Amino acid sequence: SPAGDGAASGTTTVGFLFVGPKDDYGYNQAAYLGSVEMEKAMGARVKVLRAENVPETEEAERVMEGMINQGAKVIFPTSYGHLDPALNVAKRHPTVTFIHQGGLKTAPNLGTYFGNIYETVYLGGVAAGKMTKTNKLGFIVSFPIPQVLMNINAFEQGAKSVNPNATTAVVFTANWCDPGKQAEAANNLIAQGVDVLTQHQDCSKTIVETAERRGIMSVGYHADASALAPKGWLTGAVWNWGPLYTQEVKAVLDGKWAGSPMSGKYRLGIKDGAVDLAKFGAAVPADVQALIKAKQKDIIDGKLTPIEGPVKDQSGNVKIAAGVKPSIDDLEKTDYLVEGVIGSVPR
Amino acid sequence: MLSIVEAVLGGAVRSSTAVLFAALGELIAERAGVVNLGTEGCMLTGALGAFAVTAATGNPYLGALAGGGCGALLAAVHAYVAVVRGANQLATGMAVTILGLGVTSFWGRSFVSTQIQGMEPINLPVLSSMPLLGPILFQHDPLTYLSMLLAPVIWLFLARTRWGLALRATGERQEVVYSVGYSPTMIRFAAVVAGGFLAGLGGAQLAVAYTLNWVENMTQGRGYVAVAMVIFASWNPLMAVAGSYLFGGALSLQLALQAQGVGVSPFLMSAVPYLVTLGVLIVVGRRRRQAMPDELRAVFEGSRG
Amino acid sequence: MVVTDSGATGGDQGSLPVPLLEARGVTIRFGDLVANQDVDFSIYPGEIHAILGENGAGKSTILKSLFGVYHPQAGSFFKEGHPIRIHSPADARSLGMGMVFQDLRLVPAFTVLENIALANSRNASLDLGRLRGRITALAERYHLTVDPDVPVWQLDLAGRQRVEIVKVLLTGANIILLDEPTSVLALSEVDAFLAMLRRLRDEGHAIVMVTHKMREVLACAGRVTVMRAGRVVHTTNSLEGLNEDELVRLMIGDWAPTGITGRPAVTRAGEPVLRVDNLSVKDDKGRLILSEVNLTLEAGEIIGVAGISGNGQRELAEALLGLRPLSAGRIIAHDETLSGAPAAAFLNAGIASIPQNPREEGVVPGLTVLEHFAYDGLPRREHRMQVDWAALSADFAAAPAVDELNVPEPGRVAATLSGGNVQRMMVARALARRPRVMVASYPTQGLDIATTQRLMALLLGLRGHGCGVLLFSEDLSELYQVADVLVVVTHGRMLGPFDPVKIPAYDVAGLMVAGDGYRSNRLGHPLEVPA
Amino acid sequence: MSVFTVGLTLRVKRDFKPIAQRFGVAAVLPVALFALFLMLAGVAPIDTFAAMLQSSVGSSYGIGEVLVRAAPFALTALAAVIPARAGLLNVGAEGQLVCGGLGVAAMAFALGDVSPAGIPLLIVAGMAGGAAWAGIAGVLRTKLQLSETISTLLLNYIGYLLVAHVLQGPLKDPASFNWPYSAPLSDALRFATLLGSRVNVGMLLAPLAAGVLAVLLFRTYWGLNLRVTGGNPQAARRAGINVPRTYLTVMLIAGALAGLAGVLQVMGVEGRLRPTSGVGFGYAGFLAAWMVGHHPIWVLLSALLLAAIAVSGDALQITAGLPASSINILTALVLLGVLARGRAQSRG
Ligand SMILES: Nc1ncnc2c1ncn2[C@@H]1O[C@H](COP(=O)(O)OP(=O)(O)OP(=O)(O)O)[C@@H](O)[C@H]1O
Ligand SMILES: Nc1ncnc2c1ncn2[C@@H]1O[C@H](COP(=O)(O)OP(=O)(O)OP(=O)(O)O)[C@@H](O)[C@H]1O
Ligand SMILES: [Mg+2]
Ligand SMILES: [Mg+2]
Repeated sequence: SPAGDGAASGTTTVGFLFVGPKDDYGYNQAAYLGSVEMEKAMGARVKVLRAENVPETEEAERVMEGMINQGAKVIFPTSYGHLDPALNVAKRHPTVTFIHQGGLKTAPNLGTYFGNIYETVYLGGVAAGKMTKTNKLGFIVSFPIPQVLMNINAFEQGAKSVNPNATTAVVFTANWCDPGKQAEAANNLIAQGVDVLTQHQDCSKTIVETAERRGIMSVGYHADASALAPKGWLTGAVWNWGPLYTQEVKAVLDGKWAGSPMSGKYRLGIKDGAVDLAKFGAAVPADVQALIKAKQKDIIDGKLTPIEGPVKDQSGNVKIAAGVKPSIDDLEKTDYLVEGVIGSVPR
Repeated sequence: MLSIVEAVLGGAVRSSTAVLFAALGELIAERAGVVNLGTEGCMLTGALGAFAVTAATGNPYLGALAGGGCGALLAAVHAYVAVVRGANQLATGMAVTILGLGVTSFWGRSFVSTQIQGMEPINLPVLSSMPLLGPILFQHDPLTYLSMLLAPVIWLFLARTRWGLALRATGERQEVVYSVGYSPTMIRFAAVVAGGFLAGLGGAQLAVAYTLNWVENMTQGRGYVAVAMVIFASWNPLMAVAGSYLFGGALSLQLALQAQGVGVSPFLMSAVPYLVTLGVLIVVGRRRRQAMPDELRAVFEGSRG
Repeated sequence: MVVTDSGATGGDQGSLPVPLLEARGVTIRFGDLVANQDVDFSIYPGEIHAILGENGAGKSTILKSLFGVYHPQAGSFFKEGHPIRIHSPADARSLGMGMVFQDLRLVPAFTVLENIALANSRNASLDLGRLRGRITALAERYHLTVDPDVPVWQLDLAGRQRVEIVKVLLTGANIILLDEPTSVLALSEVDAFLAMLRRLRDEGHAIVMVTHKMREVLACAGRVTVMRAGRVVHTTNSLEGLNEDELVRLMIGDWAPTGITGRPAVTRAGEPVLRVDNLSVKDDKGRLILSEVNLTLEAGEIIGVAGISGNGQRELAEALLGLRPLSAGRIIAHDETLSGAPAAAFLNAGIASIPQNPREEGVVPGLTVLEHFAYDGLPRREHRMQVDWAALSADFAAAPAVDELNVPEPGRVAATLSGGNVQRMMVARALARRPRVMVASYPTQGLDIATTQRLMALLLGLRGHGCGVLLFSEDLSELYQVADVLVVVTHGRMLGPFDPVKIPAYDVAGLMVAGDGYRSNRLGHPLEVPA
Repeated sequence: MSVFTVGLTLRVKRDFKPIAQRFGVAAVLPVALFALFLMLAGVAPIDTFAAMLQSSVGSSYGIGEVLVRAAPFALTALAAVIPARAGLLNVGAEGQLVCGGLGVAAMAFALGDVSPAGIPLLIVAGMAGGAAWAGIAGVLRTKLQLSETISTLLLNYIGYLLVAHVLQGPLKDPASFNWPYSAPLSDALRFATLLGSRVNVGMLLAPLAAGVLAVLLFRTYWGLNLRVTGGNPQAARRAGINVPRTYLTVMLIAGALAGLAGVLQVMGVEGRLRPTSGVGFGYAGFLAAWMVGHHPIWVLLSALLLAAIAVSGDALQITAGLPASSINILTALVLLGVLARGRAQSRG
């Protein structure tokens, strides 16, 4: 079988599935860059297969089967919606290792990983809170999934930590990447006085560019888009998947993956280097940069927890009691928005 | 508050422009008796064509022209198969949209991260400083102005020119048109291609004037909205403007309400234009449907292929 | 065989210049059907040339080929002696032709003005104001009433006809092809129309007119071409010495009715099989087209319904079949009130029908002949829930009318049948129902003469079996041949009953055209019209 | 040989030749054009075609996947065929399919976790969901003379958004953390699959439906009357056929068939309803139906062809590194080739 051939020659085939195009200045670009970095780091030990624009439908199953048919022994389904299909395929191919990005479920040969990106989103919130003149921040999101809600909450918490008057207006586009709707949402928020925009969409280019053109500031997400907004770019929360992917693949190849934390729900934060802060834009003065750097260090040192009790939701109910530091498992169940966020979770 | 209203409505106008172009294009084709469900595909090819040419030349106007051309080219496929070869218009249109989707994802890949210098909004002198109306109507990109001008121009074309009359007659009774010395096939072909050009311009506006981006399948069904819009407008170009702005307004309002913290289901809001169109057809009923060109009725009622 | 009575008019021939337009040896086939065979035809400036012939003789076809709508398989055209090509109406128009089609070519949704503009605009922008003026002027000149701003769908057929004439005249055509232009005009309008034609002729136009009315030919034509079965059988250069009877003889040849000799005696059972009380129906536009219709059809009786088509025959027949709601009144068959019931109830009551327009109302193009008999006509035959085609096939073969009328093979697909064959299928199918009431609308249309006679015999056979027959027809000779009673639908009413033995055909024709205001010319006193 | 068999043989023969011709041309020109596209993209066409064949019909897994995709295509195609035979254009299998899926999800939600005895209930619920959605168009057509083409087209969007809404609300799986998915069906309620593939028993419903419908359509009085209605509604009325009722019936049947495609998707393939479940299948079916002139048996063939092309598209991204949606080019070229080949008219 092709798989056997691969193993014999010492090369393992690794498959990556991306839900969108690889250069969307967004989620997929980050994952793609990670896969490239891993490929470089592993050298001749791996051969990489990639599939872009794999929909979050049963079609993903077929793509994975196709990769396995081409000898893939490790598969990275990098979108949340690839989880169910991956679980199905994993059941059929117990010798293949599945490493899913962002999932909440695992199987014997399927582990999930994710980065605690809300930590850097929090820092982005700090930047926004310091820089805003109108005290109105805007957040464009897609669907009310926990990771999205966590990010909104972290951003608002970060902003409030330096600017008690900062509010964050949220708009759901009900779409992961519809540039037309993104532009519309951005313009709408700008019209309402928002002067810092951030987002959680799969493609980020339109929003950053629109903010720049309209002369307001932006905080990026997923990937460094500072090149798109030389004037208004503040900073951004970005993924740094390369080391993690490399670590995972190496573990599989060395037979150390099973039983390790990686085979379960594996979460890494700023201190592990899985998520990072994008470089600061020209608009951010040195003192603000220093402040954020300090906070970043506090998080790394464990002195600061971005989401920490007391946290109240929009109607003032205490969701996290004072002094409580919620576990990542708890955070990944977030289904509310914190005080200071304008907008509601569509139900 | 007023500025928010202005912004919401202004946003509605700008975000409806792509749909309006496509709706006007579809309207021309339908007035000649041809439904083009390939409009979605024409918009997509228009968007990519415009984006690619803008990226290559740095000139978004040239880009828009190319976008229109790409839309027209794809529409010509529809015209050939459906009009010349006489295949079922609905099936052909769907196939044409699939073709547009495939072709653009094929060639569009390399443009996803490209940055372009797009069309900037131009504030029209005097007009744009009018209270309320100024910001809503007169602070837009040139393509948006063009779409506004186009509706009355198309209306005049249809009502007041010889070719408009022949085109309308083709949508009503093609044998009459033939017997007075025109070729209904040529008229239909031209109407579909012209419609495709406008759909392409719509896609171009989305890509090089509004979002300044190209993303696979970026029209996200706007072409189909345009088809529904033509029915909603009962084949009247001026009504198509109203309908498109209503549609854009609903979307814009929905986003504005969200940002104000009012909870609305984005899904149900998105369904509004379709529900309204269906409702209009039911309530206003037969009288309204009389506006439908007879030859088109034959398509929708299955008596013509 | 072309008979040219050159003997009588030999002297005139020298005076004829080169024809303005000429067709030579035109042959047009539609599949197997030869619509025109080797047709020669010519038109001179300043003449009115009439084309005569029975239905289906090929009159419209030669006109349409002159106008570029049909393209002959053989033959050639000449203008003033020079060969020309006519590929499309556009070519024909540029050669100075204008045509009024038998089925008219107007856009119903457009106004009169727009319709005329469609045919007449040369400039990019429509100068509707000027055109309106030209229309008014032209209408005045030729005494035509035309309102430019009315949508065409609101006009009656005569009104549409006038629009067509104006449309053609405004194009400046000097060769005008008119296909049965008077068929939709009221008698009172015909004379004015003919006067207009004469005037146009005098102004130098060349006019070709297809008509079925000898009177019109005699009133204005200079020359006549007679067609039969696709061929030109006669062309006369002068009408001198020709009268109506002579023209009819030229048209139908020396054929004399056979098969039925004299009207058979009435064999009435007397029992009413269908009663219509005070019925009113509306047409498709919602206008009351017939009201206060009272009728009793007895077993073994044939009632002939005369009338110019379009006077509510279609609507009445549909009402009698449960296909059209009544505005008022009742329909009773055998003491069973049917009005209001679905069409199936009418069928179950034993009412069968021959549709007026079989292709539209009776034919399912994709189905075979046998399938047509299976869904309607032959009794249901089922075997284990499936259609028992073998049994149906046998039933089909055994149906007397199938044989009698020479219905095409059961496996033929209806779309491929000729008009006459379609009609045979429709008639045979209705007869196969063994009806108690037969509503026959124009049953002989498209049938050849022999089959027409066979059909008449079949109808009489039906009557002999105690069936009541309602026979709608425009053809009086047909009605006189078989009807026991005549009624006339005209101007929204049904007049009669009349005894065909007593009422002369000429008076029935008068009633058809003029309604109950008709005064018998021959009798010189008002016709007695029973209430 | 009975007249009936002669009749049917004639019909099949009559239908087969033009269909074979259409497909013949459809095979050559589009493939050549697509090869050109591939060359323009700098991809070797032969290798790519080989990989495409390999990934679709070249392995048992690939064949299975083609079947998995073809089954719902065939059902949505039938959902266009039956109305077309009665003279209606059902463009709404798309919306009817998702409403079928919604029916299954709603029924599963209502039933809770039950034994395999629940399977028939779920199937019926799915068919009912689709039928109800199509029924709206049917009623609008019969009561208000509103063209079903327009209404079904509009109802597609409304149905899709309705499902998206419901999945974000009442039917959302509480364990899916706000992802718009319905709760997964328990294994007992899923169609049994064939060893390690996604081929499942439910897929048999597609050829079964095609067979039953072909018999109904061509061999029963019901089918004859339906074809009369489709061929000429006026003639049907004259023959005492209740035309509005026929229209309503065929729309309900069509909806149920499309709903069944939704059932296959939810109970066979995905195990839960998602906003993306079966999206695009309705249009694929509509096209498959036109490809073969609305023949209930031949649609199995066109559905297989479209499914094979769709499945072989995976090879484009894995092997040739092209976006998966480039396969749409081949699909469209084949479709246009078949459509342009001549009016694929449905016969009475
Ligand atoms: N487009 C066509 N396709 C097939 N057959 C046709 C077509 N047009 C005419 N025919 C047939 O050709 C023959 C001649 O038709 P044509 O219309 O010329 O008759 P006509 O002399 O004008 O009769 P009428 O007095 O009834 O108008 C008829 O048998 C008719 O059915
Ligand atoms: N009982 C009946 N009721 C209705 N229609 C009938 C009946 N019997 C025969 N017919 C129809 O009447 C038509 C003429 O029938 P048939 O050929 O028996 O008549 P015939 O031989 O001319 O007359 P006769 O009864 O004097 O022999 C046929 O089409 C037949 O289908
Ligand atoms: Mg004629
Ligand atoms: Mg006898």
